[in-house]
Amino acid sequence: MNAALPLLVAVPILGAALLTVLEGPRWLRRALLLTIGAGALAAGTCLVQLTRNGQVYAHDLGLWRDGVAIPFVVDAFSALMVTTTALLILVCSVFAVATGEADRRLFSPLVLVLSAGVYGALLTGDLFNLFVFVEVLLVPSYGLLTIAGTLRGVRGGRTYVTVSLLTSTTFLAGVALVYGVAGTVQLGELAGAAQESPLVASGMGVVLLALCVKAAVVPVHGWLTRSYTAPSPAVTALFSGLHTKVAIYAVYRLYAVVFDGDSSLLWVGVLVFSVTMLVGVLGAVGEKSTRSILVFHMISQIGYILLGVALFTELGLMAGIFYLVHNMVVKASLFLSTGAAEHTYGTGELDRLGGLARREPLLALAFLGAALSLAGLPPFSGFVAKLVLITAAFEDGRWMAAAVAVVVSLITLMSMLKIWDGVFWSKDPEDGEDHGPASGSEGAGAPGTVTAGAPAKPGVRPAVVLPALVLTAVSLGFGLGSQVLLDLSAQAAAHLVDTSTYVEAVTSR
Amino acid sequence: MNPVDIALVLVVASMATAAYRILTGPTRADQGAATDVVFFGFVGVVALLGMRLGAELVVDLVLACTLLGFVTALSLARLIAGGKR
Amino acid sequence: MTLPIAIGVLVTGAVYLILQRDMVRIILGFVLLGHSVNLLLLSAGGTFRRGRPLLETAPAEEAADPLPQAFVLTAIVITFSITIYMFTLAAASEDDDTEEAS
Amino acid sequence: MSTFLEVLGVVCAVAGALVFAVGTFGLLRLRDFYARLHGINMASGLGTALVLFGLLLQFPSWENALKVVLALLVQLATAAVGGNALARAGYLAGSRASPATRHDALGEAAGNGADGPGAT
Amino acid sequence: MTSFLRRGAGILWFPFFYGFQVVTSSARLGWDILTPGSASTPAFVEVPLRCRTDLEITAVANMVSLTAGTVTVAVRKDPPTLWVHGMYAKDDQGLRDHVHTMEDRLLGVTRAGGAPARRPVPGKGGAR
Amino acid sequence: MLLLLVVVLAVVTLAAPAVDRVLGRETGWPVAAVLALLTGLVLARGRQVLVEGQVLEAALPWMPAIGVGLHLRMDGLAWLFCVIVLGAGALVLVYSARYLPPGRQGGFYFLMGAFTLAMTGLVLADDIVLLYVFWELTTICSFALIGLPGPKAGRPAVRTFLLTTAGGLALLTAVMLLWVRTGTTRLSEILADTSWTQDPGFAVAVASLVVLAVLTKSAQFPFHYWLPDAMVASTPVSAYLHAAAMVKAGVYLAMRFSPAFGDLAVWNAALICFGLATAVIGAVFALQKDDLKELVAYSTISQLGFLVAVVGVGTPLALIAAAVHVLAHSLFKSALFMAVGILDHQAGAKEVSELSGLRRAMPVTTALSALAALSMAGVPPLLGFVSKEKLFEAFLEAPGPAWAGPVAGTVAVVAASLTFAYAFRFVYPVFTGRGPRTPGRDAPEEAPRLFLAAPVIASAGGLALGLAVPLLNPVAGAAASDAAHAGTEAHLALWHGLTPSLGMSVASLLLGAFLAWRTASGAVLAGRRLFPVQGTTVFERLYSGVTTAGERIGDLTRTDTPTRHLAAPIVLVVLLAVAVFTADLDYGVRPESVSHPQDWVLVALFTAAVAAAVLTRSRLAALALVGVAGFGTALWFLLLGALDLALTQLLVEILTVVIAVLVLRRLPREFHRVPRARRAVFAAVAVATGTAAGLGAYVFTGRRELSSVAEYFLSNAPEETGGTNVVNTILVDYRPMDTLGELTVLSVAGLIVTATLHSAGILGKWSTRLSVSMASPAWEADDNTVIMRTVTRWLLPLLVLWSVYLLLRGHSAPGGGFIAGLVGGAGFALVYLTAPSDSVTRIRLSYLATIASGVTVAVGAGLLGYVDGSFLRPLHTGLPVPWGEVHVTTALVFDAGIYLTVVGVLLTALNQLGLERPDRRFGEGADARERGRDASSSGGTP
Ligand code: NA
Ligand code: NA
Repeated sequence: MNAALPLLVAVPILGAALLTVLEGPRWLRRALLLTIGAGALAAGTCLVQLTRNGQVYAHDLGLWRDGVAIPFVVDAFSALMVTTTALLILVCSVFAVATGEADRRLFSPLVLVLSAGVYGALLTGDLFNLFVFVEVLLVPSYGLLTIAGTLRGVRGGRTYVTVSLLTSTTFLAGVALVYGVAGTVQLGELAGAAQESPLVASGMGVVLLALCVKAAVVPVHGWLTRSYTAPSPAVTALFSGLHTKVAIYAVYRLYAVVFDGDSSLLWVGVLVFSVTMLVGVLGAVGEKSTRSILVFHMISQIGYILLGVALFTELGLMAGIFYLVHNMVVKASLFLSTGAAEHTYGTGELDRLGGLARREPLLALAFLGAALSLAGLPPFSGFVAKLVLITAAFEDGRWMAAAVAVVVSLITLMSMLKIWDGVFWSKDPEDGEDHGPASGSEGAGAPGTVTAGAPAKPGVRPAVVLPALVLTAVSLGFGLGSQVLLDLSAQAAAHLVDTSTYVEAVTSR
Repeated sequence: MNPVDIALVLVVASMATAAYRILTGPTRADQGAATDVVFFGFVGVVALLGMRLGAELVVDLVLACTLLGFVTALSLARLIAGGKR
Repeated sequence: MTLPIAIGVLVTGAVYLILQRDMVRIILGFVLLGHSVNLLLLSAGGTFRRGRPLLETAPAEEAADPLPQAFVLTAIVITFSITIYMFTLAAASEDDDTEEAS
Repeated sequence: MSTFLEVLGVVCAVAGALVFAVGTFGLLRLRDFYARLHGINMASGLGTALVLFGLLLQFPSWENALKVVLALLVQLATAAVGGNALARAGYLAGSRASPATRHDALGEAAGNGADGPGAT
Repeated sequence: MTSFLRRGAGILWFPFFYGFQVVTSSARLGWDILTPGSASTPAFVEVPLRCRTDLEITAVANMVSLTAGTVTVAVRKDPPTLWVHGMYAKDDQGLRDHVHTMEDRLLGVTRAGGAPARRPVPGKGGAR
Repeated sequence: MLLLLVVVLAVVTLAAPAVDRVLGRETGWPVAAVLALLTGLVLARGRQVLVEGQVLEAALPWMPAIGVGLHLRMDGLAWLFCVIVLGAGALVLVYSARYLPPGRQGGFYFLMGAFTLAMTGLVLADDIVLLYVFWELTTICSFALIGLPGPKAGRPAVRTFLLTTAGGLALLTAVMLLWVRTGTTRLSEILADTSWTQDPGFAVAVASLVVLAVLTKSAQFPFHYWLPDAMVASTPVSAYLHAAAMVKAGVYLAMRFSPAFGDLAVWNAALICFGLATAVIGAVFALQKDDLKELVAYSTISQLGFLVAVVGVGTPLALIAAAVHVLAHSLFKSALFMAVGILDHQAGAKEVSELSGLRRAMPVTTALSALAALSMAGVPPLLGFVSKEKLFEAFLEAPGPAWAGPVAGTVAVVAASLTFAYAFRFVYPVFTGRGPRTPGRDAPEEAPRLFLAAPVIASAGGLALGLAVPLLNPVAGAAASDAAHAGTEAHLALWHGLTPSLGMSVASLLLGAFLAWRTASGAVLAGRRLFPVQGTTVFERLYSGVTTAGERIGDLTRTDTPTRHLAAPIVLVVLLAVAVFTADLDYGVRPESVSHPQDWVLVALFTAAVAAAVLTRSRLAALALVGVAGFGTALWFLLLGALDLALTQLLVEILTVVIAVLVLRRLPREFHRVPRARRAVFAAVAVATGTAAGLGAYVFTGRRELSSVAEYFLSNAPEETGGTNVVNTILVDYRPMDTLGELTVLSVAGLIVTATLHSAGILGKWSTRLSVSMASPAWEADDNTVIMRTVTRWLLPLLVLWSVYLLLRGHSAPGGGFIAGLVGGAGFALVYLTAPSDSVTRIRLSYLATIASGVTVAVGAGLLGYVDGSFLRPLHTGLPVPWGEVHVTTALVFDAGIYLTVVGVLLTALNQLGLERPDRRFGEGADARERGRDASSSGGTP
């Protein structure tokens, strides 16, 4: 079993190579993309089954000695992440297939490589290898970002690429400092090193700083708001669920293993992440299009998720992990449902949309459920996530952070209602008018429109709604049947609080 | 002083001269040509360093450097001519 | 002492260029930044042993740490890949100006 | 023998560096782009070739000879082809020839003798 | 047989001939650079060739370029012609002769019969 | 039974849309029947719960990991509310089946079902988390129901939702605080063991939060405005919202928490003050309204004010009064709302000024309205009279200073008299007078029987229960017992003798009659602004304030210029460095011998090149100087013993220059001018970062011995891998996963260059206008490239040979797939550069296929490793050849994959970037559609 772990990386890469040269038929290309996606989901589910009781599986690549080989490790946390990311990749692929975007020649290979990078980053137990896999997931993203081919995409792409490269370089510099001090980059050997040596801690500080930039923590969040509004809805949904979340995963993992949860530094995190929650949500309320509202929200939610690691109590970590999984699902659902509207009606501007609740009841249902979940309302997963997280904050005596989290959830609802009212309830501004692209208001900075030549009242096709609906259903499932995810999160958190199982699995073999 | 060191100093000084031309121009063609000199200088520096350090393996490096110079010269010519072939 | 100074100089130039508005300058800044991190990686292996880790021609006792060298090779390729792409982005419009017209 | 080759190698290298320096010095001294190009050509052709030859003499072996000969070939190709390419590019880009230029057959061939870059 | 021998001798002698050309021209240019003032009389000169193949044209053009003081600026294949920038081209014919001498030597190496005796003059090598 | 209750309601809710497909608006009947059945079921348990004092309980696990369960519990209080919720629900649904227009109403019935479920769950929940869940579910349901009618309802629904959610969050905070403090989420346990109230600060905090939740949910001043705002909802929704659901949740919560907070002065004072204030204010507003629906809505606010205040009093008597009044209010309020709906439906108007003399045409409506209004006004023998009298009696017991009771009583009497006045206004001008005067219909008719059934039942219930009020003794007693004081017994009667409360009742009726006489015409108060600001205005101001703040925050990052986005992380790095270097750490000793003299030459070279590169404004010069820095880096590699790196660095340098040149030729020659101030700032940041980096390198590196893993590589690589170039063995044997990743990155770079150019389109143009005539011999590309082409043709085979040599020897000498690929790529670069035209350069090899095959070969070599047990494990074998045996390893195959990929990517970059317009044939379908957009978007860009 252990030796099969690298297949999660190898198979998508092979598939990408195949799809690069495979010109047709279209159904075969689609089938290949979806099959690999579904395979990864199945593999992830198996991993969850295997690790849910606390087992950790590790495999030294190439069967070299520990400390020499790159280890691939899976525990409950990484298995959970693999499964969730695989689900998102599959669902977003379905959406892309439904909207026809997947038929762009290089779309599928890029998505597959992206997924390989994600799985690699989640599974590797080596700091430098983590850097490599982060690049493997980033570089296809650059292409996916600009593949839509608008000027806005190129501009957003510039910001995204440059910030990502700066961050990756910083990350690598951190790795260099760690190797310079500790003489190893293998996580097992680095276990607890930062708590013992302030020098290792400083080096890891650089690494964590880079990860925080990748996670779009305030005040280094601006790039996200600019670049995630540029690409197509499917791509934004994919990014939202993968990129920042892999960075967050790494923060959790590295802080737990290398810092051993050192509590003397946690106040910084609590402070920063509280500010992140607040700034993100305020930014969201101020925006005027579905996508930009949701993108600002991501930042706010990232604050919530990272608050879990900043608490570093068993309950806090569990809450954070629960929140992480919940947020990945729900955020993608929101991007996909608003994206479906954007795809069909050609705009995401609130004042150019309206009345969709009546015209697209399924879409409305998918959006509303996810929106309420995001705002932390029952019976959706967001409620459980918020409940446990804020309770953990109270339990840890972090009153201010808890208060901020409560207030922010109200503003979150406010911004979600802004979309709801603007897109689904308000009067359709173009009722009775021609549904072509509005004249004049479409500046160079506006997201690309696809309405040219669209029929007057197109309507969202069921296949386009389905992905968002599925994810909202998953969120509802995680709310009503939250026990499953809570148990997994608890198991994942247990390995972060006490890393000995993880470290033993990585080092002694 | 080792005679090779003298040679090194000469080459490096030449590269500095070329750098001056790169910065001052006056034409793009001058800048391009001067850039080429800098890349030729690389060949010399690597070869001389190899002699100085007794590193036989720099021969490969020298070969790479000459290739560098060739490709660079042609690219720069293209650039000077504004992309005209 | 020398290598840290070189790294410092490179980073200074890199950051100055990265903060400019022209995409080409930004890219060149990143090229410099890449060099500096590569040197930092090598420096992390220790610079007191400078022998080549080629065991046919040199004794292992003097050989430099080979691991950072492998890291740097990987890093060079990755930086190069992204550099190519950034140049593409710079080319994909009339000008490489990143400043918005206000 | 080896010492002789080594000394010869060093002599070659120093001579090469000298030629290189003189040619490059032309960048400062010569009047127009085309003249400066001649200086560069001298540096890259004769100068670098001598240095490379010196290197070969320093480490004489068949393998090295093969590589150095290849390097020399490339280097000479660079000097010649690069010189030609740069000269033409400069001409196309309109680099002005110095007023001392006696005659521009290229401009005449184009029928616009008065307008070509080489025109006085 | 004698032509074979002559060609063999030509091949052997060729590097020394060309080396001498390179060294002397370099010395002249170097002197010009290092001494104040300049004795140059630059010109762009059209040089019709007797070469036929691309390889021959290339070889001559490169020989011209590698000799200090002359550089090939432009090439035409039909009829084979070079435009050469010379630093010390007091008159066009002198530079043409210089190039043609090198061409003679080269064709002596590449062709069994050596170079044709008649050296072409610009404008008379046939229209394009 | 409790589970059955919840499950049946859930099933009804889920089934409603399906039933609706068949029955349309008639769905109300079956749903109402089920609710009636459930009401009967609850009533049947009345004896058990109320008289015998049993508590029904049920539980299902929900979130055992955090100890939260689906715990349900029915005591007297829950029973009372349960009956009200289910009974009123049944009535409203019966009414809906006639009120709603014919046709599909699935959304409505679904939401009503969910609303009922949520309210039932709320009153039954014995887990504070579950309580909160149902609490919020009622909010969500009311939000959806309010917004159902259409676009105009959106804003009020949003306002309602946000305000009540804010209150809900207060409750949630209280829930979490209690949970953290008590360690349990069981409500009964928390309330039974109130040791936590001994911590005054904590108790006050939790009590305040609960008060906040109560006030918002029950529409108490100053949060009362949402309730009239929610009037945009359809009448059945309003009826249910006001009579049984939503607002009653606040009262329930207050009663439920009475045991814990009953003795807390904050609790008493806040509830009494806000409650009575609301009672008066609501009544005044009600009296002012012309629209009957608004009048009834404000009346709800007022009546709930009474309820909240009396719960705040907290005595047994007060809680009995609360219980009875909750019931009375449900009956008369639902009847009144439904009556308004009937008037609107039958007479076409619901304004007092528009309606008159309807008693003849609509006698039943008149009767039921009158009964309900009189109950509301507190006129005997209706139930409203009994409850009102109990309220007065309770207010006299108000805790606190001695004057509290009389004052509270007086205020209550005033509010009650106002109630009388507006109740009168509801009935008198509408039903009496000179005959029908209705704008909507010519001749208003009485509503059909089925339409009238529900309000008749409700108002008749008020009369019946008033007459038989002692029947309610066990109910009120049990509810009050559970609400606070165990063993409380109620003694309800129409006649208690001459008590102070009777006097107050009489006073309120007399005063009310006077007020009614003065205000019957409606002219006295109509149109006056009673308050300087309206609640909705305050809300909207707050809302736009937050929105504006958000816009400002968004503005901070609203730029596509990378500078600002890049500066932020850089500054953070510097700050981190400052923090580290000021922390006075022990760095260890740095060995002396780390620097060599020739290093300084390189430092000088770097400094000069970097300084010049930074300063020049020429693009070409900057490129060249950065190239010099790259060369310097290669020299550093050489000096540090990294020959492979030096070679790689040089080759990468070549290709970077070539590619940069391809791009630069499209761009202006010079960089933009940068203002001096900006330069200074940039320079400061740059120097700070550079210093940090240099210090970091100095402090963190070169101070330890060779790492153990390095020792391992140096001593084991040759035996384990058969290679002596240790760096290469790391790349292809020990850590091939890094290399595979790197390879993937490189190949993807090839793909995305293609993808980006093909979708964006290079808008390139020559940046240099050539001044030479096209007739010049120098112009002709085909002829003039003959030299370079010929040379390249001869050189290329040599380069390819060299590259293969480098590939093969990589394992034991500098080289390997990457370096070899770069050499091959440089060869192709030559082919590209020397071709006479762009179309000829397109090397006929499919470059994407080359990349893909390279990746496939590399991954395939990795998969071969599974033969020996692991992905990417190199296999070794001896291959017999004539002169002996050659050592072959899959690592070489892996390296060959790298070679192919590198060549493919370089081909891609050269060909794609070299073209003026990328090859449009490449993508079909979606790309074709994009083209139109590209044209328009690029056309619109200045
Ligand atoms: Na709208
Ligand atoms: Na020459």
